[in-house]
Amino acid sequence: MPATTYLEAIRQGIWEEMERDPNVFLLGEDIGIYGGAFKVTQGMLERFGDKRVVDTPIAESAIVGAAIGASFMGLRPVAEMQFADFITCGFDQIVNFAAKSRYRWNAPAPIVVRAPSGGGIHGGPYHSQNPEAWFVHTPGLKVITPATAYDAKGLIKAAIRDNDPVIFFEHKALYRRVKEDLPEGEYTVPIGKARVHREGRDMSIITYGAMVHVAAEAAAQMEKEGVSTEVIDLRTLLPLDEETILASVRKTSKVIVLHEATITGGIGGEIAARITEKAFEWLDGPVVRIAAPDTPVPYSPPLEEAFLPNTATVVERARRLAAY
Amino acid sequence: MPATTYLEAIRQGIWEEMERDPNVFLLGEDIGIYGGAFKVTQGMLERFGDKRVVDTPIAESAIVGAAIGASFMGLRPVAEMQFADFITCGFDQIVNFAAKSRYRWNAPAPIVVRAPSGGGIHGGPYHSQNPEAWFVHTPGLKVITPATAYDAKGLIKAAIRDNDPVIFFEHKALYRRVKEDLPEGEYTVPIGKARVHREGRDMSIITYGAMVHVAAEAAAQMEKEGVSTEVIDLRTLLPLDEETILASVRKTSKVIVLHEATITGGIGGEIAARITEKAFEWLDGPVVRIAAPDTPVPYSPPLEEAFLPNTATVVERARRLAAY
Amino acid sequence: MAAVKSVTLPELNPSGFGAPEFSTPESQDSEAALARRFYYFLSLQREVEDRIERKLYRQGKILGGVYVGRGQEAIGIGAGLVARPDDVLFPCHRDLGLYFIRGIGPREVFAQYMGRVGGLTGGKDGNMHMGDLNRRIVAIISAMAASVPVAAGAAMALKYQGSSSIAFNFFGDGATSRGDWHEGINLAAVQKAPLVLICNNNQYAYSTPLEKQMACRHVADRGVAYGIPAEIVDGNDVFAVYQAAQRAAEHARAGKGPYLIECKTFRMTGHSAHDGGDYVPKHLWGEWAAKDPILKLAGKMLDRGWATEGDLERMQAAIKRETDEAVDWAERSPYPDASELTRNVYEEA
Amino acid sequence: MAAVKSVTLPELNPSGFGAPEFSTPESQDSEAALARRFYYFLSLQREVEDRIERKLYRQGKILGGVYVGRGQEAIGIGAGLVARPDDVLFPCHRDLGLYFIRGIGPREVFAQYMGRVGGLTGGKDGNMHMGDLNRRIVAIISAMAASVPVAAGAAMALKYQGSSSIAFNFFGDGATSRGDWHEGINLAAVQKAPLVLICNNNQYAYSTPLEKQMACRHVADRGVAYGIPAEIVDGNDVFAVYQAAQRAAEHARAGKGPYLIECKTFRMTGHSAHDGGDYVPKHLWGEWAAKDPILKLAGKMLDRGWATEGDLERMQAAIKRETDEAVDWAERSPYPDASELTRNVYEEA
Ligand SMILES: Cc1ncc(C[n+]2csc(CCOP(=O)(O)OP(=O)(O)O)c2C)c(N)n1
Ligand SMILES: Cc1ncc(C[n+]2csc(CCOP(=O)(O)OP(=O)(O)O)c2C)c(N)n1
Ligand SMILES: [Mg+2]
Ligand SMILES: [Mg+2]
Repeated sequence: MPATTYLEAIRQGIWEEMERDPNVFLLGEDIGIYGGAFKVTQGMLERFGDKRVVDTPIAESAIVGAAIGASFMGLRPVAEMQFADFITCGFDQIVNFAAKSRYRWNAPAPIVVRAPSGGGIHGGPYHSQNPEAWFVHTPGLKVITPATAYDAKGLIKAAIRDNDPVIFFEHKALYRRVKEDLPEGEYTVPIGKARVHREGRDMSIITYGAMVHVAAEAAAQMEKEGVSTEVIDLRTLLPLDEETILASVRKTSKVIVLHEATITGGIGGEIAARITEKAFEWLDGPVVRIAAPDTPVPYSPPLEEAFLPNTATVVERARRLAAY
Repeated sequence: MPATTYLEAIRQGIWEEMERDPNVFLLGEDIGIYGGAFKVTQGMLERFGDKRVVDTPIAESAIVGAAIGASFMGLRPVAEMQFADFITCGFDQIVNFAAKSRYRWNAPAPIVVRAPSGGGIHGGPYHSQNPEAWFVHTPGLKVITPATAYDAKGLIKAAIRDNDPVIFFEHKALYRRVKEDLPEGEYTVPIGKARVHREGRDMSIITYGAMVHVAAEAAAQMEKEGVSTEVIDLRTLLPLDEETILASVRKTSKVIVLHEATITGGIGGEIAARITEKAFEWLDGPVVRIAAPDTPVPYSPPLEEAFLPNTATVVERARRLAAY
Repeated sequence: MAAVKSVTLPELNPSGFGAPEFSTPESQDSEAALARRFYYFLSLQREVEDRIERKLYRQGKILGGVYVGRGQEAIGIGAGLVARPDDVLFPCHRDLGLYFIRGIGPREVFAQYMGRVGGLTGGKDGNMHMGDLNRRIVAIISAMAASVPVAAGAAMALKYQGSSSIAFNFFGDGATSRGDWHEGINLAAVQKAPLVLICNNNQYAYSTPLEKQMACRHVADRGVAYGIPAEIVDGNDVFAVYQAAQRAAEHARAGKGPYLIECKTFRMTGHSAHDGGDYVPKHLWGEWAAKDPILKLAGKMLDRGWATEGDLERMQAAIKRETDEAVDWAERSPYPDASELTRNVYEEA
Repeated sequence: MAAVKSVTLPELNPSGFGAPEFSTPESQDSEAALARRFYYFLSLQREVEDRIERKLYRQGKILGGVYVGRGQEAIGIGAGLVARPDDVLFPCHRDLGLYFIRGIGPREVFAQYMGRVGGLTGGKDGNMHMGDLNRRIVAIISAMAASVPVAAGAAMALKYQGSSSIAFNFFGDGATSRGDWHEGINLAAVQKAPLVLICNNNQYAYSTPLEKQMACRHVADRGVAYGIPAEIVDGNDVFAVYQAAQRAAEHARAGKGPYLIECKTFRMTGHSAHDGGDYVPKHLWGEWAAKDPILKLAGKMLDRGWATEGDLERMQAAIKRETDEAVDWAERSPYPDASELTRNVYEEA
C-alpha cells in the first residue's frame, strides 16, 4: 500500500466515520459532485448520497448554524469551510451559539467545522490565514491542528466522535506534501494530547501544524551543531496539553514556541505565559516566540516567503538561545 | 461644573468631533431618536440631523461594511455595536475588509467601531463579553480600552481622527460609575500610549479597562501591607506600549497582568510573553496572569461575581508574588 | 452527556397547570376546548410577564434584561398549539407562552429570571435564554435571527431522519434584517426542510420603526425571494394565527419546505423593562390596546357561549394563585454555588 | 495617507489603449461609436484573460487563483460604460473589463497577477483583488458579497455629500445567498442610497448549480424583498445590459434608491483555472458558445454596417499586440522587495 497523504488521511477518517455512524453527515460548499475545493470529500456523494453529503449555498453562517441545529437532533454534522479564511462569515454561530450551548442550557453541540488553513500556496490574504487563536480564546470549543497524516486521520475521527464543538484546522500546504504509511486497522488519536515529534535534551521547540516540519528540519540542523533539540507537536490547541509542554521544558530549560499565525495575540503568547508561570524556575533563558509578522498574508512569492517562518530563521534563533 | 462620567465623556468626545468635522457621522441601531441603548449618542439626532446620525436595521455586518464604504468616500464613520457581543456578527467586515484594506490596495478605512463591553451588569453570556483579544490578533486594526473618563474622551477623539480602523471598547460597568473633572479645552489622548495610573516600586499590575480600578484598589491595600504597587493602564491594546510596560517591569521586577476577559488566549499571554522575552533578566518571579476563568459569562449573580476578577483575588495573588 | 438522540416527549397537559375546569359543560365543540386552552396560555403568559416586568424587576429581584410579549401573546400560543410535542420549537424573546405549552412551569421561569438553580438554565443564563432539548424547545442566543440557520439545520435533520416532525421558528420584524435570517431561510428553502417561519411584526425593533428596518411593505413580501409561500395574518387573533400555522405545518409536513407567516401585531410595552417606549406615537397605544388578543378572545368566547364571565374570572384567579405560588417557590430556590461556574463548559467525565 | 477626499477622475480614453481607428467613417451614429467601444473592451478582456488563464497560468508564471469572465464580459462592460468616471465601481471577480474602462491597463493587470511591483497592489494581493481609490474602483475581498454593504455605505456617503455620483456593485448568483448581500441591500434600500446592483447569473457558483443555490426562479425575484425595482436582461447582449444599466443609473441618480439588474449568462470556463468544469452538462457549453457576447456584438456591427470584417480583425490584432507588449512589460517588472512585507499595515509617519 502506498503511503497515505495528509489529505487522503482526512478523507479516510471521515469516510470511516460515515460508514460507522449514519448520524454523521457532511455539509458545505461544493463538497458533493465536486468533492470539495481540495477533494477531501471526493467520492462521498456517490457512496453516501446527497442526504448525507449536502452541497449548500454560499452561506457560512447558515452552514455552521445548520450543523448546530442538526446536532441538537442527534446528528453528527461535519461542516466544511471552503477556506479557513471564510470562517469569519460564520463566526457568530461558532463562538456564540455552538461554544456556549452546553454551558448555558445543557445542550451540547457536537459539530465539527473543518477549515483548510495556512499559507505557502500563494493564496494571498484570503486563502492563507491561520485564525486558530480566535477560537482558542473561546471557551467551549476544541481546536485541533494536525501535522501528520496519522494524526490527521486519528484526530478527525476523534473530533467527529467528540461531544463538544471542534474546529479542525487542516493545513493546506500539508495536504499533498506530507504522507506516511497508516495502520491497517481503525484508530483514533486522543484530543488534548500533544506528541513528542522528536526527542531532544537541550532545547524544546513547541509548535503545531505545518511548522512541525519546519521545526523538525531546524532540529536536525541543530543536532549537527551539537544541540539536541526536542520538537513537541501540540496537535490540539484547546485544550492545551500543559503536561507534555512542561515536561519538555523541565527537561531542556530552553524553549522556542513556533507558529505560522501572526505573532501578536497568537497562541505563542499563551504558551509562553503558561511556561513562565508554571516552570519559571526551570527556564535557562526567555521563552522565544517565532511567528509570522503582524501583517496580512501577502500574495507575491518573495513577500510570502518572508512572511512564513522558515527553517533558517528557526535555526538562527535557536543558535542564539542555545548560546544564552 | 460637576464631574463628568465615562459615558458622558465619550458622548462629549463624539459631539466635539461631529462639530469639528462634517465628515464625521454615526451609524448603528437605535442611536438616533433613542440616543443609543446606553444613551451615548443622546441628543445627537436633534443636533446633527438624521443624515449624520443614522439609525440602521439590525445588521452588524452592514453597519461595519457601510462604515468602510463611507470611509472610502472620505467620511469618518463611527459605528456603534449595541453590545460588543454582537461584533461577531460584523466580524468578517472588520477583520477581513477594514483591517487589510490599506495593506492590500492602499485604501485606508478610517472607521471607528464602538463596542460596549464587559461584565458586572448582570447581562449574562451575551451582554458581558470582552472580545478584545480577537482584534488584537488582527494586524491592521487598532484596539482601544479606556478606563477613565479623561481617557475615554481623549481616545474617542483620537480614534475618530486616526487614519486606520479602530475598535473602541467602552466598558459598560464604567459608564456611570467612573467620573472625574475634565479640562475645559479640547484635548486628545494619543493612541498607543499606556499610562502609569499609580506609581509603585515593588510590583507592577498591568491592566486596562474596568480592571484598572480593581488593580488600584488592590494596590492601595498592598501599599498598606508595605508593598509599593504600580498600576499600568494600557489604554491601547494594539499597538501595545511595550516601552511603558518594560520600564515598569525593570523598575519593580514583579509583574501581574490582569484582565477581565477569559484567560486562555487572552491578551495577558501576549503581555507576559513579551515581558519574558524582553525583560527576562529583570524578573524576580514569574509573570502572574489574573483573568476570568475559561467559561462563558454566567448570568446568576454569585456565578458572575465568581467569574469577574476582583480586588480580593488580586491582593491574594499579589501577596504570593511579593513573597516569591 | 451525549447529544440527545431519542427524545422524551413531555406530557402535554391540555388544561395547563392546575387550571380549573370550566363550569360550561365540556362540549364536543373542539373550538370551545381550543379557545379554553388559548385563554389559559394567553392569560398565563400575560400574568407571569406582568409579574416579572412590573413587580419583580422593579423590586430589584430580577437584574438582567426583561423582554415581554405583552399584546402579542397570541402568536406564540396560536402557533405553538399547532405544533406537535415532537416538533421542535425555536422561540424568540417574546414567546414565553411556548414554554408553558411545552410543560415548563412558571416556577422554573421565575427561577430562571432570578438566576436560581430552579431555573431552566440553573443560573447559567437569564431571562428568555432558556431551552430544554428533551422538550424540543431550543434556547435563543441574543443575536437576532441566529436561530434561523439553527432551525433550518434541525429541520434538515428531521427530514434526514425520516421523521414527520417539523420545526417552528419565531422571530421579530427587526430580525429579518440580519444576514442569518436570509442565509437560514434560503438554505431551508433549497433543502425543502420542514420549517414553519413565524414573524411577529410588532412594528418596532427596540426604538426602530418598521420603515427604518425595511423598504418593503410586508415581511411576507420576502417569501418570494426564497420561493416559499408567505401569508399575512392578524397576530392578535389567536384563531387566525392557529389556522395559518396549521396551513404552514401541513405544507412543511407534506415535504414542501418552509412556509412564512407574518403576524401583524404591536408591542404593548417598551423594548425592555427599562424602556418606556417614549418614541412610540401616543395614539398607537390606545389603538392597539383595543385590539388586545386576550380581550378579543374573551369576547369571542362569551359571544359564542364557550365561557361565562365567571369562568374567565375563575381562570384568571387560578392563574394568579398559580403565579403567586410559583414566585414563592422561585424565591426559595437557592442561587447556584460558585463551584458551578466552571462546570459543564465541556462534557465532563 | 489620509482618506481620499477629493477624487482625481481618470481621463476616460474613449477608444481604449491604442486601439486603432476604424476605417469606416466616424459617423454621427452614437450607437456605432458605442459598439466600437464595447467591442474593444470585450475583446481586450477576452484576450487578456485568455492569456492569463491559458498561457501564463499554465506556464507557472501565475501562482494564485485565476478566475475569468469568459462569456460574461458584456455585463461588466455594458454596465461599466454607463457609469460616469466619478461613479464608484465595486467589481466582482469576473469583471476585469471594469478596470480597463477606468484606465487601468493590461500591463498593471498582468503585473498584478504575477505579483510584481507594477501590479495595482504592488504584490501585496493577487489576481482580481485590486482597486484604486483615485479611480473609484474598489477592490473586492474574497468573501462573496462582502462588497455589498461596503457599496451601500459608499452610496450613502455620496448621497450625504450631495454628489450626483452613484455606486455600481457587481456580484454573482452564488453571492446572493450570503447574509452580507441581504444586509447590504436592505440597508441601502431603507436609506434610498444610489446603488446599482448588477448580478451576473452565470448559473453556477463554483460547482454548485442555481437550483442548489436558491429556490426562487430568478435573482430578480429578490428585489421585492427590499422594495426595489428589479429586472432581467440578456447578459450576453451588451446593448441590453447597457440600456438596463442606464435605467438603473437614472433611478439611482434621481434619488429613488437601489435598482437590481439580473443578467442571465453562462460561465464559459471552470470556476477557476484549475477547474475543468466537468460537472457542467456537456451540451451547455455548445449552446452558450453560440450566444457568445463578442460574436453577438460583432454580428450586429457587421449587420448594421458599423464595421467591416477587416475593422474587427485589425482591432483584434491591435489588442493582441497590446497584450503581448503588456505581458513583456509585466514580466520585466520586478518582484517587490521583502522589506515591503511589513510596510503599510498602518499609516506611516
Ligand atoms: C445581532 C443583534 N444586534 C442587536 C441586538 C440588540 N437587540 C435586542 S432585541 C432588538 C430588537 C429586536 O427587534 P425585533 O426583531 O423586531 O423583535 P422585537 O423585540 O420587536 O420582538 C435589538 C436591536 C441583538 N439582540 N442582536
Ligand atoms: C464567503 C465565501 N465563501 C466561499 C467562497 C469560495 N468561493 C469563491 S468564488 C465561489 C463561487 C461564487 O459564485 P458566484 O457568486 O455565482 O460567482 P461566479 O464565480 O459564478 O461568478 C466560491 C464558493 C468565497 N469566496 N467566499
Ligand atoms: Mg419587532
Ligand atoms: Mg455564478
